[in-house]
Amino acid sequence: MTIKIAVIQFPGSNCDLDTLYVLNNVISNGIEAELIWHNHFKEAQFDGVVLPGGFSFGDYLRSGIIAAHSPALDEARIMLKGGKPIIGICNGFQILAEAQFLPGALLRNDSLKFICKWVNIKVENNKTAFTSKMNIGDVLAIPIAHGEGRYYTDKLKELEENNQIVFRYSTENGELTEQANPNGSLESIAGVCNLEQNCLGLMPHPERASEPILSPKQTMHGRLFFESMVEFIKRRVS
Amino acid sequence: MPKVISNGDELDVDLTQPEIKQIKDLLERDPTITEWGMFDVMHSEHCSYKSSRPKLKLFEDAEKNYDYVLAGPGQDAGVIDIGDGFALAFRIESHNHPSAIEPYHGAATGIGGIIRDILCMGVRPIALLDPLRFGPLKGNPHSQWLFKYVVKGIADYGNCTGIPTIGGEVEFDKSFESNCLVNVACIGLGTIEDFEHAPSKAYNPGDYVILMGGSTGRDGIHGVTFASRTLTEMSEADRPAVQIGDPFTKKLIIEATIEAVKTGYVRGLKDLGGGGLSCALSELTGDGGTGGDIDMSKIFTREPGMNSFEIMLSESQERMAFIVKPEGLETVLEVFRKFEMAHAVIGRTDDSKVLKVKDGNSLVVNLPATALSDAPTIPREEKRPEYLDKLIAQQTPEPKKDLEEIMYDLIASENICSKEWVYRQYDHEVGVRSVVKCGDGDSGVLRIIGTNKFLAASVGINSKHCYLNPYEGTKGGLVEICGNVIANGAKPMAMVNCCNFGNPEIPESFWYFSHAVKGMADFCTQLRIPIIGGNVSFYNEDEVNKTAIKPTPVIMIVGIIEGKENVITLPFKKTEHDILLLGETKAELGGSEYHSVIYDLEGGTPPHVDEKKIKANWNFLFELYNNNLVKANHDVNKGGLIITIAEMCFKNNLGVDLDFNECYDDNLRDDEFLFSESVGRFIIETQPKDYNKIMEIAKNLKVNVKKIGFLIANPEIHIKGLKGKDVKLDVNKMKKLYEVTIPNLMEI
Amino acid sequence: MDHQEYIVEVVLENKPAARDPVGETIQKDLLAKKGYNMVSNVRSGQYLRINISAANENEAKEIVDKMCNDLRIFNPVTQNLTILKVTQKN
Amino acid sequence: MDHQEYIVEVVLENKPAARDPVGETIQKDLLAKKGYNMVSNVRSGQYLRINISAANENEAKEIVDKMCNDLRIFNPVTQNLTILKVTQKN
Ligand SMILES: Nc1ncnc2c1ncn2[C@@H]1O[C@H](COP(=O)(O)OP(=O)(O)O)[C@@H](O)[C@H]1O
Ligand SMILES: [Mg+2]
Repeated sequence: MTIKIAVIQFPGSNCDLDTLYVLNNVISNGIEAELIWHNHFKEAQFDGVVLPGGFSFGDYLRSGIIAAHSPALDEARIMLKGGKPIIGICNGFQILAEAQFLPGALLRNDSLKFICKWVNIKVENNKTAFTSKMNIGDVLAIPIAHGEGRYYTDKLKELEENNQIVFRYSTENGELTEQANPNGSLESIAGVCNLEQNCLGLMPHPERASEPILSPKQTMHGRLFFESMVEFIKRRVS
Repeated sequence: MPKVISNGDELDVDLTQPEIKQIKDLLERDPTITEWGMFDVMHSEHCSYKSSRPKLKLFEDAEKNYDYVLAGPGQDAGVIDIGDGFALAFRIESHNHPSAIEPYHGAATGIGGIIRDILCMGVRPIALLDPLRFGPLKGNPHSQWLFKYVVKGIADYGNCTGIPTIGGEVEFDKSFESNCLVNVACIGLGTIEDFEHAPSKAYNPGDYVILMGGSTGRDGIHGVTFASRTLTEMSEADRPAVQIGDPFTKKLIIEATIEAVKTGYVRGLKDLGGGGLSCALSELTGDGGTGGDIDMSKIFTREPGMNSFEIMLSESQERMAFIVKPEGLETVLEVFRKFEMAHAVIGRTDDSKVLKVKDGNSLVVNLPATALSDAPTIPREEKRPEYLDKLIAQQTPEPKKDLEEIMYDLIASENICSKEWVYRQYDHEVGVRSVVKCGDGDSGVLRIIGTNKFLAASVGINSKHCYLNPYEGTKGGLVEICGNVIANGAKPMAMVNCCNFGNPEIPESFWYFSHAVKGMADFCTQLRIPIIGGNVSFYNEDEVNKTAIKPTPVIMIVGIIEGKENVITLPFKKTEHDILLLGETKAELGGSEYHSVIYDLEGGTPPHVDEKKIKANWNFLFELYNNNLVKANHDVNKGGLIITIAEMCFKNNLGVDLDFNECYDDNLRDDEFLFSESVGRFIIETQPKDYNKIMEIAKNLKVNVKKIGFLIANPEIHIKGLKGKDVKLDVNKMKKLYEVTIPNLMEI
Repeated sequence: MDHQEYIVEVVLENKPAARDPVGETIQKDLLAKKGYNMVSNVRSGQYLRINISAANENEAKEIVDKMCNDLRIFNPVTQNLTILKVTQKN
Repeated sequence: MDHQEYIVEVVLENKPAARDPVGETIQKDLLAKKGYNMVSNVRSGQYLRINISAANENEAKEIVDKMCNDLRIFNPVTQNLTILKVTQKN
């Protein structure tokens, strides 16, 4: 079976080609990923969807807000209900939060600066559609590149109880320190999922961490996300 | 300023009386006011290179002399063939004046402009670089303000368009206090076919002319005139409103342009930059040997009531002009519609060799297509500054401080310290190509997906060296920038430059320019490096204090690395490995950081370049690479060799044991040896087992290479074998000093 | 019914719990500058000036209000929205 | 002399002749697409609300003006600074 994955291009997406490349050329294994212009997207044709990073609509007004009104999100909403997997990376996360697929909001980094840097994140939930190949407590090396990634929610307790916090920024050894939290996120939160766990949003970029040649320590932790997704889709359809 | 009159309209122009006469003679009539405006802009220094053109003639004809050069000077960007069917385009430009008064938008629109230059070669922009100059930061809120917002402007624009900023350079020096320099470079990658689809000319009569992108507004009229005078010469009121960049629209323009080119229906492409439509339309038709018929009413404007003068001269951002085959019109327009990009078919080309622009029933422009580009040149006087002899004669004082203390001072100095504060703000990884990232090498290295090739790019120049000797300093800059890509394993393929100088009407300032250009020409001819483009920014001169900036002929080099195993990085890797010093160290402290940081001295003997030796050193390195003998490599420059070694220790927290006993000639003082900025040197990490083999190669190629020590686990630098007492440095302390300087100055 | 052009000015501000790094930074910079101890607080927000055609002032305000809520011009998790002023354009 | 606490509200925005991509995009890609065609224009800006102790309203205004210049929060080359309102705090 081929697994069909849509990579949605919003006006201003800029990690779309990168994500497509990783899905088709690095993960490949049975995947057929396709770039879809945001208002051409039809969910029925796909098994899963990636909202890539970038600056949809220039991030004007607020990152993710204008894209959250795109017809692509209406389609995605149907997908979500049907149990298909959706991942939002960086700007994709911001869009999913603004579209209320995911709880919380992403605010301007506390340093007021854009930050491009490799960080570590600790896995807190490996039951989602994108983390089944990870273990709880694993520390992943992965880069961030964003100006508005400070996670905030007024429902922290709920998130914790429902196991919706998927990743937290940590040190290499998995400690949660202020220093290891690059943008001032609440409780070092780097990624969250929906209640049903088929929708994940995170600020770091798995597609930039999927090949040893691009990673400072020759790791490829980013692949785990996409491989988990493939596994999830296979399990779902069988 | 001369005034011209046409039909009752008056216009102040920068044209000289002879130019005015020449234009009237050429047309055999009085130009319309719009035409006057077009001549005025196109004859400005910025567009016409009237002062610099005679000197730039020294450069070889790159397209003719190098078979892999597809486009050389004269095009929007230089283009080279890198094999496997790929073409690489690159270009560098200045955006100094706008950035000096509005650092954020000035720098941002600079990035916007250079992206368009690459895009109009038909290829995708894949990397940016940004050489910058400011006054010293310490105790200087103005410099801090400029620095902060220039970096933010570049970051916001580059990040949003999804083009990684993979490198750059910053120098701080008093001479840039009132004239900061913001140079921006861009690299594009595409197939040879893409490039062939997008010449910057309209050579076929009957094609459609389409304007796509942002609307035409009143902003930025006369931006190029602004760039062609000194800042102080233009009063506040004269200054055109600095433009506001729109990276979001630019991103869509990039995608729409690339998709349109891929249709195969585009026959010509040109960005709208300085001079706006005037420049683009006259160059397209003039260079293509055609003419054009343009209907002004089709041009979409931002404000109602704009007249033809304003429309033809507007430099509104984010616009591209397309020449499209008649049979492909609908296909191309469909692409623009998909991206919701505003566009209009504004006319057609014809074989009249005349550019005609109609505004209703009146012909507001009716010019031979080549008339505008045939600007006259002006011979400028040059004179070596009198103060130079005295400066060069300055002696290095006897050090009053311990060598240790000096080294700690140097590593913390603004020009040497880490620039991480800058590149953390740049998305330098978007594109999944960045193999050697900022801070890990002398240049930025990108993989070229679909091949086993990598490109390495670096920019810079040592302004202090050029100040003392522009000829040697420029050559030294070439040695350094080539050295940067070589250090990462690349062979330098081609060069572009950005000449930032003072007022060309001042003989001393023009002398600097003239000698810098000669240095470039001589060096590049000898070392077989094609010069494929450049840009000249004059008038970086402070009228009040009568001082020009230090001459800054910025060099950009792009090199190619064959094979992943040949990508070399900067950090030291493993204890017990050998450390070798390649190249000769001489008492060349003129313009050094040592002089400036420790003694506040500008003079002395600057480094001299010996092309033969440089060439031998490079060949030696390539030979080592071929045999896989190099584990880390870093070229020696600002601050001298200990600074270089310390930088290599930081990442993996290693130390070194150095013994200079047999290394330097007895005529050198310790400080001369340690802090010399002699060019063309490298610090190389190798394995002890390879030592004999390396020395064998060195002997064959007659290069000067010496083992100076080995790596140790303890993060300390031990220096023995000096004339004076031994030195011990704490790597962690150096690293801390290296890292905190800029954050401490910029973050209160 | 005759429509007029109105100008509606709105401000979006972060709720206190979501913090206001811009305001905080300005205040910190002020402290470092000295001589500004008369400033006790700085808050930042995003300002929008909207030209809108409506039958009357009230309608103009209502439309903007509805638009801001429906389109989530402000994010209710982190922001408050205030309509500062409605004026008729002349 | 008795000092009072004032609240000064200011807006920094691009000069009218300059573009405002933020406002344009909100209008074109959000409002117009969602049917809010009665909105003909949107301009964006930065809003600041400053609490300040001063002798009188005028002095409060002056301090804010000076502060924005001093901190270079705004650049007169491209932006305008407008004081929206000064209110005395009670
Ligand atoms: N210093 C230089 N060295 C080599 N070529 C130069 C130099 N300065 C300008 N050129 C060439 O002159 C041409 C015109 O440059 P410019 O007017 O800046 O381009 P544009 O107006 O398209 O931005 C370019 O192709 C450029 O490569
Ligand atoms: Mg150009």
